[in-house]
Amino acid sequence: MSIETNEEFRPKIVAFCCNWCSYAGADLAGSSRLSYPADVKIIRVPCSCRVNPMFILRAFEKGADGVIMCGCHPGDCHYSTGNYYARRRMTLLFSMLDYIGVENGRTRVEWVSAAEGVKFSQTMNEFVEKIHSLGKNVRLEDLRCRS
Amino acid sequence: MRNEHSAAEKIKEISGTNPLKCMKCGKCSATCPSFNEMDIKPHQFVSYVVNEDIEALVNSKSLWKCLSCFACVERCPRDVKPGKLIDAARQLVVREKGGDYLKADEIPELLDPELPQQLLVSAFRRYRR
Amino acid sequence: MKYSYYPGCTLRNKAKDLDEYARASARALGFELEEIEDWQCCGGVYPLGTDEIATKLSSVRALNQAKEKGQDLVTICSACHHVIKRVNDDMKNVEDIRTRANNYMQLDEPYEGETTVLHYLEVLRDKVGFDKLKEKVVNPLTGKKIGAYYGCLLLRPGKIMAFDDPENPTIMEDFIRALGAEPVIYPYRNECCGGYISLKEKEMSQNMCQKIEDSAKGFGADMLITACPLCKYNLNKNASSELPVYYFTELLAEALGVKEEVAK
Amino acid sequence: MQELINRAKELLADGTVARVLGWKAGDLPYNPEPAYFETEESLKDFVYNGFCGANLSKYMIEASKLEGKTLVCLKPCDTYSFNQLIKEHRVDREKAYIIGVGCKGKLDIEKIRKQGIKGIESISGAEITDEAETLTIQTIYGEKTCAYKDAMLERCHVCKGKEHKIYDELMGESKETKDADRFAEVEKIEAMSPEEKFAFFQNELSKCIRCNACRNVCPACSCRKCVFDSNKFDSAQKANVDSFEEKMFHIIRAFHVAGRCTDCGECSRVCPQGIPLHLFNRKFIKDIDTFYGEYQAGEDTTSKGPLTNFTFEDVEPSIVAERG
Amino acid sequence: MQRIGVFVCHCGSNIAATVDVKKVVELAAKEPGVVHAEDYQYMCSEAGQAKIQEAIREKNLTGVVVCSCSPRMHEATFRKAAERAGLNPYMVEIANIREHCSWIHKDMEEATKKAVILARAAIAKVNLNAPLQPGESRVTKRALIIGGGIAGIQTALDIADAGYEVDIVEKTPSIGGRMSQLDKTFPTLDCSACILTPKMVEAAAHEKINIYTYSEVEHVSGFVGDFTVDIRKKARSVNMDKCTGCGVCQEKCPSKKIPNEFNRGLNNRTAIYTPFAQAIPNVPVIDRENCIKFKTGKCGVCSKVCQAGAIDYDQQDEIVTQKYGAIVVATGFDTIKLDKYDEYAYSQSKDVITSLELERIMNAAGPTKGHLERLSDGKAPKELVFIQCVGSRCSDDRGKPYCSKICCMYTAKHAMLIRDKYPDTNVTVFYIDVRTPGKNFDEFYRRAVEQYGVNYIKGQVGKVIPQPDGSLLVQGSDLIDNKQILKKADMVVLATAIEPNPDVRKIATMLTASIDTNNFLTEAHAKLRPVESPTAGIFLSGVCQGPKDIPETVAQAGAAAVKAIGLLAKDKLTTNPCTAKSDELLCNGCSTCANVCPYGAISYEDKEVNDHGIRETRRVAVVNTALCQGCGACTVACPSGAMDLQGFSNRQIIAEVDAICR
Repeated sequence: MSIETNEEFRPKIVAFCCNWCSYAGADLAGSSRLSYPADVKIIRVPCSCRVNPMFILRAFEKGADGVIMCGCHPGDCHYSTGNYYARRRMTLLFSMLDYIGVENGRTRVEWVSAAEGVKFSQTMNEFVEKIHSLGKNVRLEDLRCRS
Repeated sequence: MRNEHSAAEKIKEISGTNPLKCMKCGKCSATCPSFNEMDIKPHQFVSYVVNEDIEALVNSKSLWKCLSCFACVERCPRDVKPGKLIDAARQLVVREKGGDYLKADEIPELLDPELPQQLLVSAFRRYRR
Repeated sequence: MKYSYYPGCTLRNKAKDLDEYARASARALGFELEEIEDWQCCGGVYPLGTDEIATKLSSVRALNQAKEKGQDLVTICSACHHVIKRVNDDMKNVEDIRTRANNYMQLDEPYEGETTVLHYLEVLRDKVGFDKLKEKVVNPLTGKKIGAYYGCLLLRPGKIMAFDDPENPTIMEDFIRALGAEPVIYPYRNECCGGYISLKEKEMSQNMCQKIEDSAKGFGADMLITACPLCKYNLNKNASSELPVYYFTELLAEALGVKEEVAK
Repeated sequence: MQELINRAKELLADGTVARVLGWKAGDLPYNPEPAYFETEESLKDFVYNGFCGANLSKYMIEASKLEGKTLVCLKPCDTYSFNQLIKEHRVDREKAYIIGVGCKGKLDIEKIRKQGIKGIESISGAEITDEAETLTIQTIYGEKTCAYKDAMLERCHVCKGKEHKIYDELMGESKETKDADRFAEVEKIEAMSPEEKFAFFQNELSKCIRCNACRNVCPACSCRKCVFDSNKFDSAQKANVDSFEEKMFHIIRAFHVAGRCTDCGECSRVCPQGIPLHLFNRKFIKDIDTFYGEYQAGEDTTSKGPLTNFTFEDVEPSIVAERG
Repeated sequence: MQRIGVFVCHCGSNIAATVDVKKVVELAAKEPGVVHAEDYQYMCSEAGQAKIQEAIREKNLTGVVVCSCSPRMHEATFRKAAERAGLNPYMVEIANIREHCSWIHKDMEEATKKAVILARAAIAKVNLNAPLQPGESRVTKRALIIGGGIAGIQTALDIADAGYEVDIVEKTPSIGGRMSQLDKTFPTLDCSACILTPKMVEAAAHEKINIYTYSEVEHVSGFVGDFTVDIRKKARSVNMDKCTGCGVCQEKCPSKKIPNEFNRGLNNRTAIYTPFAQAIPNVPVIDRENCIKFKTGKCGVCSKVCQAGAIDYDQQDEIVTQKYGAIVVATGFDTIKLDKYDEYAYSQSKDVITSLELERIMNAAGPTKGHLERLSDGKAPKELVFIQCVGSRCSDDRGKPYCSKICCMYTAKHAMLIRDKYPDTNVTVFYIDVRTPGKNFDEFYRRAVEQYGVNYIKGQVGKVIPQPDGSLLVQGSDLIDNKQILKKADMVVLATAIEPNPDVRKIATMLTASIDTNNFLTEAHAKLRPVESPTAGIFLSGVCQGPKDIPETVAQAGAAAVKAIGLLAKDKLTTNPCTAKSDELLCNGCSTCANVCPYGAISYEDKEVNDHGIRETRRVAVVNTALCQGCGACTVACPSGAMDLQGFSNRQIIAEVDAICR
C-alpha cells in the first residue's frame, strides 16, 4: 500500500461511450487532435442503454473519481429509444447519489453526436476540471481496493 | 502606447463576440447607414481586431459615426456582430482619461429648445465615460 | 388590468404629450398605468459592454419594483423599452451580470428577470387586442395614409426584443388599421434616423431622415407615426418636414375620442 | 377474526381452496408469523391482529406452484404488491383466493419498548375488532397503557389508503391511519448538506450486518437468484469489511426495485438493526413522481413502469445538479 | 485461462511518436493471460496481419488484443485476419491507443501510461471473451426506394437492371422530383426535361420496377435483408386503370385558384391535376382539400366529363404491406423558407424571387411560358441582381451553417442564359466566394464573366429596398473597392439555401437511420462508406445525405444501387452475434426486458428447466437473435442479471472498469 504523497492529483475518470455517436465523436476529437486530459479512459458500449448503474457504482467503488456517460442525442439513438431509457436511469441514479451525499458533479451525462468532436473534447476538459475541483473521491471508494 | 494584444482581448471581452467567426461577406458594411462616414468600415473593424491593430481603431473616425442601430448585429450571418466590437472599442477610449468625444463645454452651443433629454443622455453614455 | 409604468425622462419633459395621450387612451381602453416610484433615467442607450453593471442598475430597480407588485412593466419610449428589455434579458440569461447586479443591489430576494416588459403597442396587440381596439374607436381616422416609423430600438436585436419581425414588422401597421386609417408600407421604416449622432453630426442624420421621409412619401404616406421622441425630433429637425410626424399615442387618443381631454 | 376463520373453514371444506395462507401466533404475544393451514383443525392457531404486519403476497410466488388454490389474506397495502407480482408474471391470479382483510394500522413492538414498557406478558386492544385507540399491556411490572397510534409502524402513518386493489372478498373493518406526509423524511434529508447526508447514511448503513432480511422479505426482490448471489456482475456477497460496500448493496437493491416497489415498508419493518431502508425506495418514488408524473406501483396490473417507459421531453440527468 | 497475444501498432509515427510502444509491449506482457506481446510498424498491413496470424498458430492463442487505431476503423480487419488463422473472430479486441490516446496527448510518459491502461482494459475483457457464432438470416430479393426524384429513379433503374424487383414510393402524384422543375442544367446547358423524361419513362416501363406515386411509407419493421414496410397509397380519387390521361377533367374543373406547387406557387392549378405535362403516371389526382365536390358535396364536373368513367370519389387510402431486403432513401431537398430574411424584401416584393422560382419562370412550361418577366407588372427586367448565400453559411439560427453547394453554379447558369437570350439585360451577382470545384465548372463560371459580361461583385447585400416606382434598390458591399453600393434593379434573385426534405426526420426514425444536426442522413463512414447508413440495409441516394448537384447525385445513386445489389445478391446474411442472451436459470419471466426492447426480439416460453436438480416448467425470456440488434437495453432492465449481452457482457464491462480504476 503506497502512502499518499504530495503528488499532483490525477483523477481516474471512466467515460462510457455508445458505439454509434459518442465513441465516434471521441474518434473525431482524436482525428481532429482536440486534446483532453489523459485521465479520461473510454469504455465502448453499444448504446447508452447498456450502461448499468452497477457499472458506475462499481467504478466509484474501485476508486474512480468521476464517471461520465455519453450517448447519441435524444431522438438520434441508433437503436431508436436506448438513450431515453438511459436518461431516466441516470437521472434517478444521479439523484440517489446526491441524496446519499456524493458530491454533485462526479457523474455526468452528455449527448455527443458522431460529428461533435469539439463538444466531446470540451466536455471532457470541463469534466476533468470539475473533478479536479472536487478532489479525490473518498466517499464511495471501497477502501480495500486501494493498492 | 497601449498593449495591442491585451487591448484586442479587452475588446473581445467587452463585446462578448468572437471575430474569428467572420467569413468576410461584407453584409455589415452593406447594411451600415453610416458607411460613407466611416474611415474604417464595419467589416474592416473585425479584421483590425483579429490583427490586433487597435491603435488604428481607437483613432478612427468610425468610432463616433456608429449609430448603434444594431442593423449589422441583426443581419450578421456569422454571429460576429461588428456593432458590438465598435462599441467595445469606443468603451476602451472613453474609459481612458480624457478620451471623451463630447466635452461638457461644447454642449451649450449644440442645444436647441426642442432637443429631447433622451438625445443628451444617449450621447453622454456613448461619447463619455 | 393594472400595469407598472415606466415613463422615462423625456416623457416627463419634452415629450409630455406622448405620455399624456397614452394615459388617456389607456383609461379609455380600460387599463391602468401605475407609475413606479422613484424611477431613474434608463440611460438612453443600452450599455453593450458585457462588463458594465452600474449603467444597468436603474433598469433593474424598475424591473424589480414591477416584480414586487406582481405586474408587467409597460414602457412607451423606444429607447427606454430597448434598454429595460435588454437589461431584463441579461438578468434572466447572463449569469455573470445577474450575480454582479444582485450583489450590488442587495435586494431581499434576488432579481432574476421575472418581470415581463411590454411596450405600449404590445399591450394593445397582445392584451387589449387590435380587434377590441377597433371596436372602441369613435373617430376612425378614415382616409388617412400613415407610414409607421419603427426605427431601430424597438426591433433589434430581434431575438431579444421579440417585438416583431425585425425586417418586416406589422404591429404598427395593424395598429393603424385598427384606428381606421390606411398603413403605408415603405422600406425605410426600420432604418435608423441617426439617433444621438444628430447632436454632433447633423448632416449624417439629415441624410438618413431625408431618405426615410422620401421613401414614405414616395409610397404615398401623408404622415408618419413613431413611438420615440428622438426619432420624432430627428425626423422633424433633419428632414424637409413635408410629412408631419406624430406620436402614435396622439392618433390613438384622437381615434378614441379622448384627445380633447388631454388638451385641457 | 372468528368470521375469517369460519369463512376459511367453509372454503377448505367445499374444496374451493386447498390451503389457507395467514398468520399463526408466535412464541410471544407480539410476533405472529406467516403460516399455511391445510386443515380446518389447524385453523385454531390462526390469528389476525395488529401485529400481523407481514405482507403475504410474496408467499404466493411459491403458493402459485402448488396444486389447488390458496386462500390468502391480504391487507390493503399488500394488494399493491400482489398486483405488481401479477404484472411481472410471478404469481398466478387463478391460484389465489384473496380475502382482503381490514386494517387499523399495524404495530411496532420497538415503538412500545421505546416508551419504556418492558417485560411484556400480554397485550390487549390489538385485535382487529378493537377500536385501535389504546393498547393495554400486562407486564411483569404491572399494567401499562399506550396509545395505539404511538405504537404504529412508520409506514402506517403514511398509509396509501385502506382500499384493497384486488380481492375476491372483503372482511373486517379498516380505519384510516394516515397522519403524516409520505415524503417528509426524504425531504428532510434532501435539505441536508452533502456532508450531513453522507454522515447520516454512513451512520445508518454502518449498522448493516448483511443478513439479507430486507431482501428476503421484499415482494419486489423476488428474483430466483439475486445478482449479489450470482457471478454475473462479480458482485457476489463479500465479507463485511467496510460500510461503503453495504451502501452499494442497498443502492443497487433500491435501484433494482425502483418503479416496482410499492412502498410496503417491509424492509424497514424486518431490519434487525432498525435501518430506515424505506428511505432509499421512497426517494426513488419521490423522484419518479416529480420527474415523470405520479406513479404508484401495484395500482394496477397493466401500466408500464416508469423505468421501462419514457417521453421525448424527459428531464436531463443534469437536473440533479441544477436544482442544487 | 486464455492465452492472449497483444499486438501494438506504431501506425508509422501516428502512435509511436507519442506512445512508447516498447513500454506498452513490456507492461502488457505481464498482464494475466498474456503469453505473447509484440509491436510492429503497421499492424493493419499484410505483414502486420501475418504476424498476428503466425502468433495465433504458433502460440496457440485463444485471444488477441490489438493496440491500434479505433475499432471503428480496423476491428473488422483484425477479426478477419484472426479468423483466417483459425481463431474465432470475436476473440479479438481493440485497444484504441490512437484516436483516444496518441492523437490527443502530447506528453509521452502520460500517453504511454494511458495506452498501457487501455491495453490492460482490453486484455481484461478478452480474458472473459467467449467465441461467438454469427447466425444466419434470409434476404428478401426486393428493394424499396423512398423518393422518386432523379436519385431514386437512377437507383431503381440500376437495381432493376441487375434483375431485382424494385418499388419506388413517391409522395407527390408524379415521379421526377426537383429535377423536373429545372429548366436547363449546368455546365452543359442541356434541357433538364430532355434528359430526365426518358429516365422517368424507362423506370415506368421497366418490368422490375413498380412505382407507387401519391404514396408514403407508413411503418417499417424488421432488419437488414428482411424489412416489412407498410406503404400508404393515398386515395387518388381517379382510377389508374381506367384513366386515359386525356386531361379534359383538368380543363373543366371549376376550382382553378389553387397555388401550383410545381410552379412554386407562381400560378394556379385546378383541384384535379397532374403536376406537369410529362408526369408519370399521367393520371391526375383530386386534391380533396380544395375540391368543391369534397368540400360541399356539389359539383362533380370531372366525373361528368370523364368519358372513361375513371373518377372515383369514394376511393379510400390503401395500405400495401411488402417485404424488402434493402431500403434506399432518396428523399431529396427543398429550399428553405425565407420568412426570416426579409431584409431581402422577399415577402414585400413580387419581383424578389428564389432561384427555383426563376427556373420555373425560365421554363417554357412555367407561369410566364419561358419569358423572363417581372411578376409584378409583366415587364422585362433590364437590371437583374443575384444575391448568393441567402441562408447558406449562416451560423445564426436564421439559416444553415453549410454551403448549399449548387448555388454558385446555377447562378452562373442563370446569368449566362439570361445574357444570352436577353442581351439588353444587365446581370449583377453579389457573392461572398464563387465555389466551382467540379469538372468544367470554373471554366463555366469564367465564361459567364468573360464571354457574357456578367458583373460579379464580391460582397453581400445588406438590404433590398423596394422603390415607389416599382424598381428595387439593392444596397450591397463591394469589398474589392471598399464601397457600399446602391444598385437599381428590376428583379432580384435569391440563391436560397437548400435543406433536406422536412419529412426525412420521420422517415429516418422509422428506419432507425441516424441523422445529423442539419437533418441530413448520416453516412456509415464519411469517406469510405458514403452511400450507406450506419443502419444495416439502409442506403443513401442524393441530397438526403448532403448537398449535391445532378451528376454527383446520379453517381451516388448508382453507388447506392451497387451497395443494395451487393446485399440482394446474397441468399443469406450472417447476423451480428453480439446479441442479448437470457440465462434461463436466472430468468424471473417478469417481462421487464421485453418492455424495453425496441425490436420486439424478446418473447416468453414456458420451458422445462433443471435448476440444480429442481425440474420445473418456468416462464423464461427467449431472444430472437435475428431481430436483436444488440443495444443492451434489456440487460439493464433485468433485475436478476439473467439477461446479458454477448460481446459486451456485464462481467466484461466490469473487468474493463476494474482495469481502468486499478
